[in-house]
Amino acid sequence: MSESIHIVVGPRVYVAVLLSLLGGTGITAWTALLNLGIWNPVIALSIATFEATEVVLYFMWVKYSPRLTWLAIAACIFLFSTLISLSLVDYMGRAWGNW
Amino acid sequence: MNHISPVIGQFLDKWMTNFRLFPPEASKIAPQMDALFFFIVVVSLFGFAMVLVLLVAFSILYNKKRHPVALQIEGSALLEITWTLIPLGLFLVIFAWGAILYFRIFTPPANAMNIYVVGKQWMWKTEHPGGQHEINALHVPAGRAIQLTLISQDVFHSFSIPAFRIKREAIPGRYTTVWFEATKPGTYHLFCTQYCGSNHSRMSGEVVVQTQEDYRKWLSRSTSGASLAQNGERLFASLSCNACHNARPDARGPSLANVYGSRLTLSSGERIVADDAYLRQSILNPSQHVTQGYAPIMPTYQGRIDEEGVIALIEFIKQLDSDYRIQQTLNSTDLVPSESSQTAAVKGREIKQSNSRGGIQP
Amino acid sequence: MSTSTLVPPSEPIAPKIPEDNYLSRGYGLRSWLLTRDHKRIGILYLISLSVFFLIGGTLAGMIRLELLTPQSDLMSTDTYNKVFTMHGVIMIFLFLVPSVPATLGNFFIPMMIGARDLALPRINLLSWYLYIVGGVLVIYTMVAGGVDTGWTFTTPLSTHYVNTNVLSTCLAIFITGFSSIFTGLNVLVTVHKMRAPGMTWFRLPLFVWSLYAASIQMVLATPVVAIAIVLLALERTIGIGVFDPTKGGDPLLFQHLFWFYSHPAVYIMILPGMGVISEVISTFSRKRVFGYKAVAFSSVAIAVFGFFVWAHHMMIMGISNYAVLVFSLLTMLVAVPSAIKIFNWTFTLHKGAITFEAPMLYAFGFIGLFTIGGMSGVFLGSAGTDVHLTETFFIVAHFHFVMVGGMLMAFLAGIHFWWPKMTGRMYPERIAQVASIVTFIGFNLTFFPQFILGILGMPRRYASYPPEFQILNVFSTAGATVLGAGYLLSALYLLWSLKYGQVAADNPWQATGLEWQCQSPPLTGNFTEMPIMDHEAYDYAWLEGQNRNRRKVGHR
Amino acid sequence: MVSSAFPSAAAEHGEHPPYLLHHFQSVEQQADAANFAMWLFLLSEVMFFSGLFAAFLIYRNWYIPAFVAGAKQLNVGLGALNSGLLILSSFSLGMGVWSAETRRKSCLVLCLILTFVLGLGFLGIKSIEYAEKIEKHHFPGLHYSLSSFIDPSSDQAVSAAGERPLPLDMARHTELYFSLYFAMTGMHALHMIVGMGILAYMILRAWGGAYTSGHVTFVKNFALYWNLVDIVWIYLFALLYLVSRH
Repeated sequence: MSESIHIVVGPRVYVAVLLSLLGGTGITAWTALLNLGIWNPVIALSIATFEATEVVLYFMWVKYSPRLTWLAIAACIFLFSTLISLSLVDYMGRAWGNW
Repeated sequence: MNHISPVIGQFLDKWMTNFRLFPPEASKIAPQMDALFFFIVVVSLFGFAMVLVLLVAFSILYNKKRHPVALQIEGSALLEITWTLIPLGLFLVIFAWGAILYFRIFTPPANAMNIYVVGKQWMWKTEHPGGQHEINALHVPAGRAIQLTLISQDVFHSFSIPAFRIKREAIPGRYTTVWFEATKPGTYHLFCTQYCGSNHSRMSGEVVVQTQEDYRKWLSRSTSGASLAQNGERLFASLSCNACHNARPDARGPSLANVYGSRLTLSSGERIVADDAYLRQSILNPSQHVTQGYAPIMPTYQGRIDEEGVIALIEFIKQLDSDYRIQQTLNSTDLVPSESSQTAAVKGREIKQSNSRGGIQP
Repeated sequence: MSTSTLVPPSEPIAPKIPEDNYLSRGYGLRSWLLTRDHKRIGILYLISLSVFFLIGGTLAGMIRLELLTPQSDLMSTDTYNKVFTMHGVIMIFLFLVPSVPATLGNFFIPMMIGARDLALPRINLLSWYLYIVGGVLVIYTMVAGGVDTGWTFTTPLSTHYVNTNVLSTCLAIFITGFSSIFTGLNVLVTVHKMRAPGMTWFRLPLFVWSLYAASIQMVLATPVVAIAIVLLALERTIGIGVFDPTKGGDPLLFQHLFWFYSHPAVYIMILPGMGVISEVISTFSRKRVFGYKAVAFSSVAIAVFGFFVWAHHMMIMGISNYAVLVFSLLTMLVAVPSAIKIFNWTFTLHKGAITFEAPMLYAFGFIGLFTIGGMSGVFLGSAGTDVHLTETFFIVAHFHFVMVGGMLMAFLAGIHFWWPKMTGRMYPERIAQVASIVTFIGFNLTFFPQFILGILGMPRRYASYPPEFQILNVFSTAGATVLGAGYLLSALYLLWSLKYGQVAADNPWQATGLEWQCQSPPLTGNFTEMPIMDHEAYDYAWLEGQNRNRRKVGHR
Repeated sequence: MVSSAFPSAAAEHGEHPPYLLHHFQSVEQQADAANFAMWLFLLSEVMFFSGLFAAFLIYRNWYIPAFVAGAKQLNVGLGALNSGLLILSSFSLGMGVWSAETRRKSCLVLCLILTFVLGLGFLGIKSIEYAEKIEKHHFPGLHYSLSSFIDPSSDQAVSAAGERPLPLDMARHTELYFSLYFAMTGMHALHMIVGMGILAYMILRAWGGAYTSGHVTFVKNFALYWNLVDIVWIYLFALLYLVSRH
């Protein structure tokens, strides 16, 4: 079913990911101190997402995992966005009109 | 259960006199609601009858005694598509019809008469514009659109009049509205349908629909002396609202004359219609609702006035078409906006949080 | 379209129960409480569920008795509120959610897919213990004075306005939630990783499909109610304000989070029941399920769409009207897969060879009542009629038609259907048929009047009501006694059959599932040899060949 | 029905590894099942946190000034340091998994201890942050104090930055920010503490050589859990500390 999961990830990959994660943390903390208006949240969340993706792919070995793991993660992300977006249908809708 | 035998007598008596299967239709929306209701009933009965007939027919025809050997049938794509699409189509029709009806129930006509409803554990308090208060009762004229503006002082309640086919939750912290036009004079049930604690089942009353003339008589009989707007005016003065909202050249707050229903631009740049909800919010959470050109110096009145007070203020602001009377009040009570009256207002405020000093300095 | 003929063989009835089975491996309490055998855990669940069903049912009886008269005379309004709250909490969190998945699912999923156990036996046992801890907490709550928020825990009522045992109830629900997550997780892993060779996805029995779909919801929706309940508890103890309108919080947010679980929860409850019905209908019409793939995919579709419709519980609660539109539309979509299932079951009967044993009668009851229950859901999903019907007895009737008329009928169908496999003994057929008919009549008498009450506008959760509603309430209470008698009858003869029932054959119904290829009651490891699946599900021709071989070899 | 003997049952006393449970047919199947089960559990954890994220999103957009004022009470430096610690601990745990897979026992123990220490460091810094908030009465509830927000002169950190006071009604909503702050970081810290407990148990087992004989499932599954906690923190750091500073 999935022999690939038993691949051993070596130290080189871990070190590379570690460095990029630490770098990302530094950058995101630094940009937060600048006033970039609407871009502050955008940058912070993009970097967070980038870092999270790296952790998932390498530290959690999803890159080397079977399709089933990808599918499960996709289902979860989908459901997470469903919870957020369908709640926002209500919250944003309330602001629109005065019914 | 201390009266077993009277129960049966009572029961038979009620069977003969009181039994009904459908509630009275007493509002303009009721027949429309019932039309959709019976449409769904027909659709359901049709679907149910089909399943039932098939079940019975198959049970008889393919009973093992009669039909001992089963024929292995895999399925039929055509049939699957049929019974996916036909129910889907019917459901979509029901959805669209229901949505139209829903918007009708919750979109009041412009000329509707507004009655406020305050829910609290465990009673309904209705307030007519003329200042008439009722507890667990509501008198309305037939043939006139009535808008209810509901709010709750504590938990969720729900204002339900089955004969009118309307229902709306009264929720804490926000106005909700619903409207109806009663058609038949009579007395109807009023229920709280959202579970609200111990005496939930006692939070019911009656709605009395009267002819226009009887309603006028009732109004004059039950007047409390001051209309809602007059109460609001009194409150407006006693809370020193007129210290800022007085339309003088040096006023620190915007003039409130004719503000109701107008389009305002807020300091955040947002454009908004000044409706009940907006007025309520700007009394309780003013800093988020500051009109453009003014500083966010208004103190919050959260915890200082109850919902009925807010309603009275809103009703007053609604009817305010000039600042003349406000300025009159100012002169007569000598409440000239000065530093002293300002600090007095600050001192008088009860704020639970410590160190609130300076909170309203410009 | 493949057709074939099938002569059901008359298998000789085994003279006595095989010596070595899962029940005979160890008799002490220890051998049960520390067991990792999925079958024993299933039985543990069955026993504990029955206890809670009895408690919940007694509470339901008290509700019905109170509603016999318009005044609140049997008990005070406070007591009544506590009674219906406890009835809801027990029935939903301790009975309906774990009912089929944790008993029949636990017992039969490994056997159906040809595995020796669930993938995570220890987690399985843990989930039972969590369930018991939750149950004990609920009982503690009752003893300590009950809770009167309603099972929906509407804020701010539950956070600031009642002073009953909200916290212990919250903790109980939190813990049983984890029990349910672990059960679901176990099913998902087992179905994915433990299938026997040749057991492809489209050879799985439909029971497995529906449990798989329900498990997706268990795993992904339950944590949301867990966090909602944690926030509720924090709000109540510390006053953090997230649901408190006076602090700027939104009480509706709690309901969003709560219904995000509690709507899928009704599918968690009903989907496994649908799975049981698929098995039963196929077996007793000796015919493969009509449109296997349609039924399988409709389970998954219900699971997926079930996540998108939660706010239809809040249509008049002040959510935005646009949201009402969206959720009403999505609700209509979720109704379609249920309709597909009903039609497919009906057409399974077409050209079958039908007999009417008790499980089949329950299944017929299910189809009828679930159709009514489902259609009454359309009244509520349609935004316009929802305004009039919501929060009345119409809701009560709708929910009970789906849950009691649907789910409980399916549960009883499943219990009867698999009783010979689980215990090795047959239940008495004739009296079981009578019980199923009594239950059906009692059910309709109880809950159909409640539809009319709802249309008339009688609000739910009322201890006292206007006298004109009394007649229908009397009917309803009368029906409840009949319904209770039906359940009691079933319980009695099932218990009786444990000792005196006729010894069951391995495959008394001539059903096709792999579980029927095991002995009754099964061995601890289910199979002596690893089964290799070489035929479709519900392949009666294969079964016939199997029987012919057995007779030839003189196997057993 | 075709059937064949169970490999594990047939090899009852044969050469199959001792950690293979009886109901699995192969070590791969067992490892796969454990891995998938862990993933499902993690996904349910994600949904657990999603409720908090939804609440944060909604209130942050309702009460931006309050959330800005609240966020300014947090120390980005400490937050970034904590992020760094957690990332390092994830890394050292990854190295631990690698050493378990390549059967280096002392290296594994070292990595696990390092992970534990880094986790401890994270919790230490977190508790310093908590202590500061509690001292200022920024813990929500009865004793919550608005003084930092309506009277900047009472709070050196705020007055030094030259902040203007918030109007009272908006200042009251800062309590929501801190409620969510404590709820989210508290839930996260709780997960950390549970993780540290398991980690301590693992260190003892690893010392005995339990994970360096080929059966690394437990270490890998724990690493998955720990990394999820890491990811949650990455988002918490962004949302609580960074997005509303201006």
